[in-house]
Amino acid sequence: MTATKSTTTKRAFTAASFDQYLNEKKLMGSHCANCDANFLPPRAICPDCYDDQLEWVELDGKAKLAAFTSIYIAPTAMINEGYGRDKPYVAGVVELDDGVKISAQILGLDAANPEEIKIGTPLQAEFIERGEGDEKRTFLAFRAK
Amino acid sequence: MTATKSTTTKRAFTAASFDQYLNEKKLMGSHCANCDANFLPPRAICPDCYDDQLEWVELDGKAKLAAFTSIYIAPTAMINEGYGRDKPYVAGVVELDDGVKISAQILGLDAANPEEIKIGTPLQAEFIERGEGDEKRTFLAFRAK
Amino acid sequence: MSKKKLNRGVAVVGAGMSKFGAFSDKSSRDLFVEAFQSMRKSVDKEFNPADIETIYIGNFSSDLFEAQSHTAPIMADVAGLAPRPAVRIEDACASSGVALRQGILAIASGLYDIALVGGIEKMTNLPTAEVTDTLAAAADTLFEVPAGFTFPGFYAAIASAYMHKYGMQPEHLMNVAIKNHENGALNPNAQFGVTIPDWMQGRIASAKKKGKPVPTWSDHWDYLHDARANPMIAWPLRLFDCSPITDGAVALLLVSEEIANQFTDHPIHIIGSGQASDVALHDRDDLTSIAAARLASQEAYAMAGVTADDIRVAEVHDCFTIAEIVATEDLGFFAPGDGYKAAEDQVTARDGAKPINTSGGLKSKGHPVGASGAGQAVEIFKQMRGLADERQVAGDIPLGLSHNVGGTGGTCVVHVYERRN
Amino acid sequence: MSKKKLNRGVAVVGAGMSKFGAFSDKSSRDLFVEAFQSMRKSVDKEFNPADIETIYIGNFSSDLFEAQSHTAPIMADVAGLAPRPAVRIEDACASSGVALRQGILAIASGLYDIALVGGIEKMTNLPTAEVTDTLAAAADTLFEVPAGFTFPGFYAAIASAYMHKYGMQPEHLMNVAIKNHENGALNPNAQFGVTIPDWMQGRIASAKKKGKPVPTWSDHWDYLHDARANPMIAWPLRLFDCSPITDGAVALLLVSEEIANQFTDHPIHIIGSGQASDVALHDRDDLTSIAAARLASQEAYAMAGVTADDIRVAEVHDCFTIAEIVATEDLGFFAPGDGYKAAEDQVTARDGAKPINTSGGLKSKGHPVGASGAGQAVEIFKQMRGLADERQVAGDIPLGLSHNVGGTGGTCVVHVYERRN
Ligand SMILES: [Zn+2]
Ligand SMILES: [Zn+2]
Repeated sequence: MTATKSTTTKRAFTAASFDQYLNEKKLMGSHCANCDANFLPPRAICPDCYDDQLEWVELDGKAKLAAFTSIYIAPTAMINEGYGRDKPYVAGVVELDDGVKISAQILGLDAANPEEIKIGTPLQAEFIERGEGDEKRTFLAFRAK
Repeated sequence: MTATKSTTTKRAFTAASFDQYLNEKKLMGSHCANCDANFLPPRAICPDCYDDQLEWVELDGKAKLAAFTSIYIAPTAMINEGYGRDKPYVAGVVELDDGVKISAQILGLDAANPEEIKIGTPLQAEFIERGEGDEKRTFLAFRAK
Repeated sequence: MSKKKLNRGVAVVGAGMSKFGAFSDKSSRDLFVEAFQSMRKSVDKEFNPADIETIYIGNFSSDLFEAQSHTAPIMADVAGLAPRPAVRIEDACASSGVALRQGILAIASGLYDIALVGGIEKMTNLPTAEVTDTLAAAADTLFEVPAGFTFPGFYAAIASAYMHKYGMQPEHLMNVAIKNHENGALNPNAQFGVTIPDWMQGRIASAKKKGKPVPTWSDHWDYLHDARANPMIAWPLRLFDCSPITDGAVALLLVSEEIANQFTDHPIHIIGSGQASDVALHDRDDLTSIAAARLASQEAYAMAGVTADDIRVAEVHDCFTIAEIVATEDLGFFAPGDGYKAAEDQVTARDGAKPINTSGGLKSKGHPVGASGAGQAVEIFKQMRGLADERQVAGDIPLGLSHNVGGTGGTCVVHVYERRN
Repeated sequence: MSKKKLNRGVAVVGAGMSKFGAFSDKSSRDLFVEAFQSMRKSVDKEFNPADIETIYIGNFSSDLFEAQSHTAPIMADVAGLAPRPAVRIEDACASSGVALRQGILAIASGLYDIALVGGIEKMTNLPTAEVTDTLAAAADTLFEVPAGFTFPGFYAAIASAYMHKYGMQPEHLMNVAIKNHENGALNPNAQFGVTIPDWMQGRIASAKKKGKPVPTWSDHWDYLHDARANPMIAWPLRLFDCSPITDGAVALLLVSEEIANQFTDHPIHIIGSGQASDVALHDRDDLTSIAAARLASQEAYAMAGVTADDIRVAEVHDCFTIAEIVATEDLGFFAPGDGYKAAEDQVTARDGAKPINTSGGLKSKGHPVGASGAGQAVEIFKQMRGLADERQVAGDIPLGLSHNVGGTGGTCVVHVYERRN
C-alpha cells in the first residue's frame, strides 16, 4: 500500500472535492480504517461496514491497464478536443497498485492499432488541463510507461 | 355543433398531422361517431368507448376564454419572440363552441393589465407563423373579438 | 370506489433529509448521502443498512438538470447498497411520493420486508430560464408548451378560474405564503427559513447598511404588494406565490408491519395510499380543482377507513400558493371555494384546527421537485412522533396525511399515516 | 440467496408492439397508441381497456430525446386510461423490463388485478452525436463520461477484457450479428429485418444500379471485415456489433393468476422475477461478466424453481454483440468463456439447443431503449404460444426467459415465463 493518508483539513467526499484535488495535481481517494480499504472515486460511506468516518488518501498513480477500447465515434466533448474517426483515442479501466480501479483516457498508446495494445500495460496517472478561463478543468488520465 | 367532418384522405391522428393542418390554416380535431364526441388535440382512441375508427373534424375556431394568465417570466421560446418582463403575453385555456378546450396564446388583450381581462371573453382561432425556412412553423392562437 | 386493501401493512421507521437549498459544490449523489445518513440517525433501535432489500428513488429530471440518467443504481452505489435492485420513479414533482407508494407495494407484494425510498433533485446548476424550460417538460410539450405556458403559468390559469368562480382576490394568496414562511422559519432544513416580516426587515437593514435609499414598506403586506420586492411571475402569481428552485434529497426507511418494532417503538404506519392521473389541464371539466387529488385522496381515505376530518396534520403540495388552497379543498378539508377563506382565517396555521405544511411547505422549505414528496413524509414522521421541535403541533397526532402533485395534476399521490403507540 | 416468493401469481395475457424503426412523423405517444392497439388485438377473449387498473411505463429519457418528462400520465391519456395511476420507471435500457417487474409487484401486492405495462422510446429526433451523448447519461456522468467513454466504448472495454481472458477474437462477435439478423429477417416488426448476406447483396445491387464501382466482397464475412462497409465504432466493436438507434413502443397486459382465463386459455405465467444493481464498471471485480445479471437470474430461477438448463427460449440484451455472449454465460446457459464458442457452434441459433433472440434481438429488431425490455416479453409471449410465424421455434416451449440490462449492468432484470396449457 503506497497510499499516503491526509491529516490536514477534511474536504467533503464529493465529486467536487475530487475535481478540486485534480486541479491541485493530486489523485485522492478515500480510506476506511475499519476495513483498511481504499475507494476511488472517493466514497463518503464504506460499502462494507457503512462507516462514514473515512479519510482522504493520496494515491501515487501507479497502475496497469485492466480493460480498454479505442474510440472512433466520439462524444461531443471529445470531438471538441479534435478526436473522432480520423483520430481515435483510448479509454480504459485502470487498476491502481493501491487496489482501486478507475475509468480514464489512456495516453501514449497507438489508438489506431488497438490490437497491439496489451492489457496489463504499466501506466502512470497524469493530469490534463482542458478548456479556457472559467471552463478550465483538470481531467485524470493515465500514460503508458 | 358547427364542426365539419372531413371525408378526404385520412391522416394519422398524431401531433404531426395536427401541425400539418395548422400549416394549412385548419384547426382539426377528431370525432367519435359512437359517442358523438369531439377531441382537441385530436385523439386516436376514444377514451369513452375505446373505438379507434375516429374521423377528422374541422372546427370553426369560435371560442371563449376559460382561464388565463399574463406571463412575465417567459420560457426561452417566447423570450426569443421578444416577450418577457417588459412585454408580458397572455396564455390561456380556451373553450370552443364545439365543446372542446385547448391551450393557446391569446392575442388582442392587454397583457399588462390582466386584472381587466374577463373569463368568457369571445375569441376566434388564428394561425401564427414563427421561425424562418425549415424552422417555420404555424402556431395556434386565439384573438379576442 | 372499491375499498382496496394491501396484502400486508407497511410502516415508516426512519426518515431523513439533506438540508434544502442551493449547493453549487454538491451533486445529487452527495445530497443523497446526507439524506441517507440523516435517515440512519432517525432510526431508534439498531439498524444495519445491509438489511435494506430494495431501493426506490424518486427523481424528476437529473437527465436535464445534471445530464445524468440511470440515477437509481448510482444512489444505491453511493449509499453502499449495490447490488440491491434500484428503481427510479419519475412522475414529475410527484416522483418521490410515487416512489414511496411503490416501496409500499413492493413490501405488500411479499417480496421484501425492508425498502429504502429516496427522493433527489439538483436544480440550481442551470440558469433560471433553463429551469423554467425544464419544468415545462413536465407539461405537454406538444400541445401546452407551444401555447407559451410556463409552470407558474398553468397554476396562474387555475387561479384565474378559481378567482372568477369564487371571488377570491390575489391578496388572499399571500396568506399561504406568510403562513408557510412562519412555519419554515422554525425548520432548520428549510431553504428560505425566514418569516416574510423578517425577510422585509432584512432588506431594510441591508439597504441601511449599504447607504442605499431605505424602503418605506409599512408592513409585510405592503412589502408583498411592492412590484419590485415581489415581482409578477405569471398573473396573479408573484414571486412569493412560487416555491423556489432547490437542491435536496430525502431518504425514508419502510418496513413490513410485522417487523416494525425491531426498528422503533413508534413506527408510523401507512394505512392509506391513493394515486391518480389526469389529462392535460385544458382537457379537464373543472379548472378550479385537481381531479387526480380528489380521486387519490378518496382512495387513500377508503383504504385507511378514515375521513378528511380525522386528519390532524397534513403536508400538501404548495408549489404555488393557489395549489395549497385548491389542495385543501380537493382533500376534503374545506368545501370548494372555502379554501382561501380557511387560509385567511388561520385555520391552516400551526395552531389552527387543520395545520397545513408545518414544515414550511415547498414554499419556504424548498422544492427539489423529485424529493418533495418524500420530504413531506419526513415532516409527518416528525410531527406524529413529537420530534418537530419548535414547530411541533400541540397534542396527540394519531393521523397525518401527505399530498404530492406532479405537473399541474397529471399525477397526484396521497398517503395517510397512523400512529398507534 | 433466499427463495423469495410473491404473494400472488401473475400472468401475461396480452402483448403488442409498434413497428420498430425511424419514424420522423411519430412521437412516442403515437407509437404507444400503436403498441396499445396491437396489445388489444392480441388478447384472445373479450377485453375492455376500461378494466385496466394501473399503468407502468418504462422510458429511458424522453426528457433528453423529446424534451418531455412526466410521460406516464401522457401515455395513460392517449390510451384513454386517465385517471388510472400511471408511473414512469427509468432504469436506462432496462426501464421497461423493470416496469414489467413493478407491474408484477403491484398485482402481487393485492391492490390491483389488471395492470398495463408499457415501454417507449423515440430516439431518432436527435442527430447521432447527441444520441451518443444522451446514451452516455446512463453511465456515470461524473467519473466515467469525463474519461471519454461512450456507450459502445464500455462494452468494447468488456470485450477487451473478455478477449484477454478467454482468447476470443473480434471475428467471433460477428456470429451474433449474423444470427440475429437471420432471425430479425423473419420479424415483420424489426427495424433492420434483413440478413447480413441480403444486406450485402442489396448494396451490390444498389451500386450496379447507380453505375458505381461494384464491391467485390467474396461473402458476408468479407463484407463484415470491410472497414468501409462495417466501420469501427469502438474497437473491437464495429457498426454491425452495435444495435441501432430506434423509435418504438410496447404494451403488455398483466393480470392476477386467478383471473387469467377470463382473457385467454393460454396465459403466460411469470413464475420468476429477479433484479439487481451494480456499481460503475471500473469498480467491479470482474470485467468479463455482468454481476447484476448473475444475481438477477439466480433470484429469478430460485423463485421459479427452475435452472438455466430448463429454459427453452430466451431473449437477452444484445445491445452489442459482446453483450449477448456475456449474457448467455451470466444466465448460466454456458460456462464462463464458452459463450462465444456456443455462438460460433450455432447452439444459440433458432434451431439450436438454446435459441437466443429469435426476435432478431436488439441488434436487428431495433433498440428503442426504454421499450426494449417489454419488447423481449412480446417475443417470449409469441414463441411460447406458437404465434411466432416463420421464426417459430419448433416443439413445445414450457419455459422462456427475458434478460434486460440497463447501462453497462448498473441494472439487470430477468423474468422466467411458464406455459401451463
Ligand atoms: Zn469499512
Ligand atoms: Zn367513443
